[in-house]
Amino acid sequence: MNDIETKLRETVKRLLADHTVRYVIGWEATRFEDKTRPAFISDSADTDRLVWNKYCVSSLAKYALDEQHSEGKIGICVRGCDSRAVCRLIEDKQLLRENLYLIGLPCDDKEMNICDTCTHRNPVIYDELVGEPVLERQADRFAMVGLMEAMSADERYSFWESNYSKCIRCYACRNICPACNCRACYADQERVGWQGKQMNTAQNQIYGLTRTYHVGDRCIECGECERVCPMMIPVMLQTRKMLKDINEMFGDYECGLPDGRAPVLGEYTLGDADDFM
Amino acid sequence: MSVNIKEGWEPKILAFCCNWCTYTGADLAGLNRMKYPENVRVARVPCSSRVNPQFVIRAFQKGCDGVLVCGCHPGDCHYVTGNYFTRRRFMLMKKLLEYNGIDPNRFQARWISGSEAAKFRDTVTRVSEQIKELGPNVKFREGRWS
Amino acid sequence: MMKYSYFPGCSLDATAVTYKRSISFVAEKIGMELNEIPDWNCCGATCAHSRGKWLALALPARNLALAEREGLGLDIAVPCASCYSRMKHTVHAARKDEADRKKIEEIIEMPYLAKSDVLSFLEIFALPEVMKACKEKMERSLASLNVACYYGCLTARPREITGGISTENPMEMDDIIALTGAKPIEWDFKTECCGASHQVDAPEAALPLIERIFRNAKANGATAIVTACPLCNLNLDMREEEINKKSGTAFDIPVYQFTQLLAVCMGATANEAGLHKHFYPAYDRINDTLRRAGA
Amino acid sequence: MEKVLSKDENKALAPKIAEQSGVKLHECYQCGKCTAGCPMAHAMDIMPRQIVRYMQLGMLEEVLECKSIWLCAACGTCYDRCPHRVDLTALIEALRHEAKHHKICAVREVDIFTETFLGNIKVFGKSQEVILAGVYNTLSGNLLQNMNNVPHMLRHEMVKPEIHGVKDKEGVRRLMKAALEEDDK
Amino acid sequence: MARIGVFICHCGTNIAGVVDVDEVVKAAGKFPGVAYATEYKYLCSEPGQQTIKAAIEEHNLDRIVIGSCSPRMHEVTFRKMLMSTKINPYMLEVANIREQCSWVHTDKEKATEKAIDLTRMAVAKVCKSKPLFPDSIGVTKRALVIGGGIAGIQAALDIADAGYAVDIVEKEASIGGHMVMLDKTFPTLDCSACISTPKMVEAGAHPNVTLRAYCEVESVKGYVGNFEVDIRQKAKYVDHDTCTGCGACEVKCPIKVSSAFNQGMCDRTVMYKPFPQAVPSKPVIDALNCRKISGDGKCGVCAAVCPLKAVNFEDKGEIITEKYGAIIVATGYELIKWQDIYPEYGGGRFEDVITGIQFERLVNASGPTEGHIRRPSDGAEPKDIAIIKCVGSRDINKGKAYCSRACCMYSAKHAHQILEKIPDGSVHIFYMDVRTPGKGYEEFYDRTREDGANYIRGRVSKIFKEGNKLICKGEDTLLGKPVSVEADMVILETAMVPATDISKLTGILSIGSDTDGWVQEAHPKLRPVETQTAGIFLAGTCQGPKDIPDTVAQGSAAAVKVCSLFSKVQMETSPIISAVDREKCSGCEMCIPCCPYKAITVIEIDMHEHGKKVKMNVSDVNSGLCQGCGACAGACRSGAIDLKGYTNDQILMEVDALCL
Repeated sequence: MNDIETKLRETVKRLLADHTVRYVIGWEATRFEDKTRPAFISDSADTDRLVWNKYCVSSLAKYALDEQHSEGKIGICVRGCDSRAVCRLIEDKQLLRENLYLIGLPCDDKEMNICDTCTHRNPVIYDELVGEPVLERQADRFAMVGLMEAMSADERYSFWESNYSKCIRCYACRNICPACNCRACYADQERVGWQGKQMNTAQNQIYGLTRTYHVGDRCIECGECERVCPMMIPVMLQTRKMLKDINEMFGDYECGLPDGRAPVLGEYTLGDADDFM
Repeated sequence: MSVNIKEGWEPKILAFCCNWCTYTGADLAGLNRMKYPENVRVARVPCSSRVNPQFVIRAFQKGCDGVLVCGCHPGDCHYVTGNYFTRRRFMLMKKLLEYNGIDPNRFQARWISGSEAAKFRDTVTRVSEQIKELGPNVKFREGRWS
Repeated sequence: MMKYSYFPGCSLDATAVTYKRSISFVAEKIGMELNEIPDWNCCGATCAHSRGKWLALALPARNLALAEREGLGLDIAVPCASCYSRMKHTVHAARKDEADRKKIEEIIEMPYLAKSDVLSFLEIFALPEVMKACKEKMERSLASLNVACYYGCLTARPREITGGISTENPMEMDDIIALTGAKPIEWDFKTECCGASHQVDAPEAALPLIERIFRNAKANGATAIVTACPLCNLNLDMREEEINKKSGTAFDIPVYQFTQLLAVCMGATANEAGLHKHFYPAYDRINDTLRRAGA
Repeated sequence: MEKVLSKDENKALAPKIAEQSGVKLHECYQCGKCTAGCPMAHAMDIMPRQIVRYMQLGMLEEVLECKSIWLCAACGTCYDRCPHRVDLTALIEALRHEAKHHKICAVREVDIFTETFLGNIKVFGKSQEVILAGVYNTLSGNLLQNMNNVPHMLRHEMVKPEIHGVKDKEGVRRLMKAALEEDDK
Repeated sequence: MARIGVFICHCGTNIAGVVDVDEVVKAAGKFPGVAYATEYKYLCSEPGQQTIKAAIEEHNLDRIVIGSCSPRMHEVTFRKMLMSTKINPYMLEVANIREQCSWVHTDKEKATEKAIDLTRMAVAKVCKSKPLFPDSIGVTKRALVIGGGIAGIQAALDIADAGYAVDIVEKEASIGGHMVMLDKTFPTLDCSACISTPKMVEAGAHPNVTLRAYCEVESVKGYVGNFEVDIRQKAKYVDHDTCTGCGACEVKCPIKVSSAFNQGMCDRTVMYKPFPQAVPSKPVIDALNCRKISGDGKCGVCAAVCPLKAVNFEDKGEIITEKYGAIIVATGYELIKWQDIYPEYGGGRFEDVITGIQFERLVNASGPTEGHIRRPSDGAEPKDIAIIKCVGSRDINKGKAYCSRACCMYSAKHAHQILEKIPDGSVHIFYMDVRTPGKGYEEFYDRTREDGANYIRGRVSKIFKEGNKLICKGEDTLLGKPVSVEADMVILETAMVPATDISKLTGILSIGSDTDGWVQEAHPKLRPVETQTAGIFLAGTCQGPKDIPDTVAQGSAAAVKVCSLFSKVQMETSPIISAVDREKCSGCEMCIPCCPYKAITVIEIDMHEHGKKVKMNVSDVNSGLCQGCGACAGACRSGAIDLKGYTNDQILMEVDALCL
């Protein structure tokens, strides 16, 4: 029982008591010692279910989408990446800032490989901060991409082909991703002719490539897609490649920050890089 | 990934051409009876910005050996800013395709204006030769090859 | 840094004594170092390129290869327009086509990488650094001298080989002469050919070319003609008397090298500048001008 | 008897020479700017423009036998001012090589001077003005040419008795032999 | 299931010569959805269209695919034909098997295979077509003419006479352009001022014409029928409403600068009218050279002298925003800067080497020398004059590749004028060809030779000065001899090039320009006075060199195009525009920045979500503004916004059909 956990519980109890929020989304323990799951606390008596340890890894922001059309605020416990996910959803016009009460929790490194390359441990936006901000760390986000680029075209192709042949098209990566917030995903519109429903390597590759392109310029690098993928496909390697290109071609670029820089594919400059002369 | 090229195999190349510039240039090439290989099939679109990058991936999935996206020169777009978006979309898409193993020559984009009939012929000829050299495309291909 | 490999050319040791003396005087005065290429051979001039393409490329190539072998890595200074043109052709051919470069190496049996450039004396003296150095050394002025700067045809043409000065109305020599206080006049035959290549084998055909240069210079008020090439200088200087006799004209325009005027203004004696070695008497004109300008 | 253009046998040779010198004969539209600017036009039998015209029609002998290609001073004015960038200088140079190949030279003195000059280099590696003038005057028959300037040259040591040739004479000789072999291919 | 009719055209032998039409028809018959396939010699002809109509009735077809020439040629024809049948005109696809197949391939077998592929793609696409119906929007019945030369004036007068309002924007202080500078015009030799100034006055006085002299177009927004144009009125420093043009200030203005109108051959005051017959006949101040405005301020004579106090030194100019239905570009030409590219003609060092326009000013009665031909250098009357043609034209080395069309005729006119005004004078014209393509042109050329002009065939290589004579060295290529002419004055007939700031204007209007910088016409033969952009027309030399008769003809042609646009009460808009599927749109607004015409806005609508009525933000397309580029459809990830006529499923079907 560390003190942040107790402070968190008191804060939530207070918020529920004075009806600031209708309920709070946090993490609670499960019967597995090393796993937690999202918890929706609406009754101040249940606040003891909330936990804060190095197993609180799942992203909570996207659950707020269910409350898109309801009145009243809801509270969300936000680490660095969750707060960027909230920014992402606000920028994509899916959530309104005034409907959210963000409880900031400086992240203490959850031993996930994505956390090694995390550049925003402290929440970028919050209404209330529980605990002291931690030191930010510089990280080379695109090191792995560099390694991949060094391989030959055929090597890269066989790497991705073997990976995507494992994909079972469960769409978990789409469902967890805060950038994937379309009402009608292209993958579900088989009659329009976008994407087949068959589970074969080619279609999986097409799905992987299209999803990468769709979220590439808005990805907040939270790594959830990789975490939830049952088949352990390195999905982040794809989106990070696109972010690397964007940084090289259109100036350094990080998504989900409150500065609200518009997505790169929605704007242009006259002097853009151009190999098509 | 070596594939034995059956003799007499002809590459199938899809070219998205913008109606106001490249398609006019292609017609002008016809008007001047210029000659170029038969491999390119042109799909007319009002502006190069109409081409959704998904169409390109779709073409490779369904069996095209090469895809070409052509439009007006930046600054000359009939719809003023259309090709500025095309430029960004396909500069990123081209690098992503190469990153996934597609040979750089398989997907190309070119700015060809309405009066550059010769440039259209040369581009089509060069792309056809490059794709003929690369042989049929098996990457991302759904159906009989994969 | 004013350091160059130096290719004097055959005429400097012979008829172009005035150019040779004034170059060494001026070079020593402004501290320009000219390292003569060891054991250089004749560049072949007009005869080589009218006999055969590879002969025309190979002869200058040997000199360029020798300069390269010295390893100084300097550009090559060439006073004569004809040698300059032939060497520029070789450098251009070698740089443009790798196969030609290899064939040239085969013929001259020496490695030649066409790394260093070839510069005419005009291009060198027009450099701001050299102009400044000359300006500082000016002691006397040739104020009242009206000078027609004659560039000749090969220093400027063909454009893509020399890549340098304007082919119709260059100003480089005009700027250099202006340093001496003399007035470079506006005239129209700056780059018209003087027919030097046919001076020996078709003299009567080449004579009118020289006459019209003198006539236009005189019509525009020139009291002296200045050249930057031993061949042009010899051709104009040696024929002036003959033209006056044959066509009854009364041209009285001495022909100098631009380095002679620089040398005179830098304090050279008549002998050091070679003013007595002209076919057409040239000493008095300089002497009177200096006196009038109160030297 | 008029010239039957369609039957001329070396009609193919003219375009080959033009192509060798990088000239596209069809580009010339006979505007006459080259002749107008040519310094030696007054002494030529057929005008530079007409040289291109003869080549366009494939009439090669008339060009090889004319004096013009020998009187050209290779000053480059025609190429510099030509509205269609026809390199007449390179064309005339190629025609000289072709004529030399067929042993035709309408202006004897130019051939003698060229051979003497090249002979001079073959022997000394450098051009010796005295020997060059001497040999040329005897071979060309006009013995007293430029003799009036000799006293002046002697007085001002413009011409010196001692010979300053190249040390590696053998190298220059081999070079010239190899180059000429390449040219005569 | 669709019932598609496929019609393959022979186009005489243009298609049938290379493509095996019967083979294509046989293959087309087997495509899914095709109910009837046939071929015909000339489908675009009247009988051709009849056979299609008959086949529609007979086989109860509901979609048409036509394999023929480029859709850019006859898609409109076939759509018009379908209007008289039960099929919606947009249920049609054209496969381009001529310009992009038979004309560009030689291998018959491969060309036929390609034609089959192209037809299969068209059939696949038409399967997904839906009937579309054009909308209509209002047209602002007001035209804008950019450029006040004779082309602009003619166009403006024709539009005004047709009863519509028209504005002329002219960047100089007066309309008139180059024509008003000329003395006489060929071939009839009537005086240029006598035929152009009445038109200028008429334009100045016409109730429907608004003159905006000393103005420039800053920006153009909108589209055909609804342009919104910002016009910068440059600061005139004179209030033209109160000013009566009495000219008192012009006389008293102390500072003189070189007159651009007289090509720098005389001076004008800083408070100036470009020329006496200027329209509007009121002066402006040339601010850069005015001592009061940009000098030390110690002047103001004009303000003091002006009886009506019309001078205002604080004038800052203004931006006027106007709505227009159509725009005519008539910005004219300029002469090439020969001094920079022809050093061999003196490069501008010789004062007596002048251009054609400078000679026009010399010989013009209202010119600097009141019509007496005088040399600019010493004012003496030149006896021997040389005229050199094609200076800058037909010269890929230093100038332009094209021929400037009018110089052959106006050089003959110059020769005639010289021989008329200087009886004992002589004229030598150096030419390569004399091109006399118009009515009465060849006779004019004959008369000029009759007057005594010497025509010498050959281009001049060099002009140089000896004494006070200009020596032109040429060759008479008919003689085969070098010749030279000693002239007192030389006139260079220089090439026409586009006006210097034309690239700025084509950028503002986003219309194309060709490799030489001339404004690009929609089709050189079939649509010479239209540009690629609907509603923007062109007239005169802005499109390429031409003489006055052609310029005036184009002026009237452009005017008729504008009038036909304005004659309709409403303007039909193309139905090929975007539309939003509100079920799919998540309101992410990614499409909005992509629209060049700002046609997409966000609206709040009521939707049912899980049984609850909710308010949702979705995108909405303004059918009037949308021009059908499809940039939004290319940006939408879920395919919620789509371009009718080129919908996602249509293109995807086309791609699939290609790869079968």
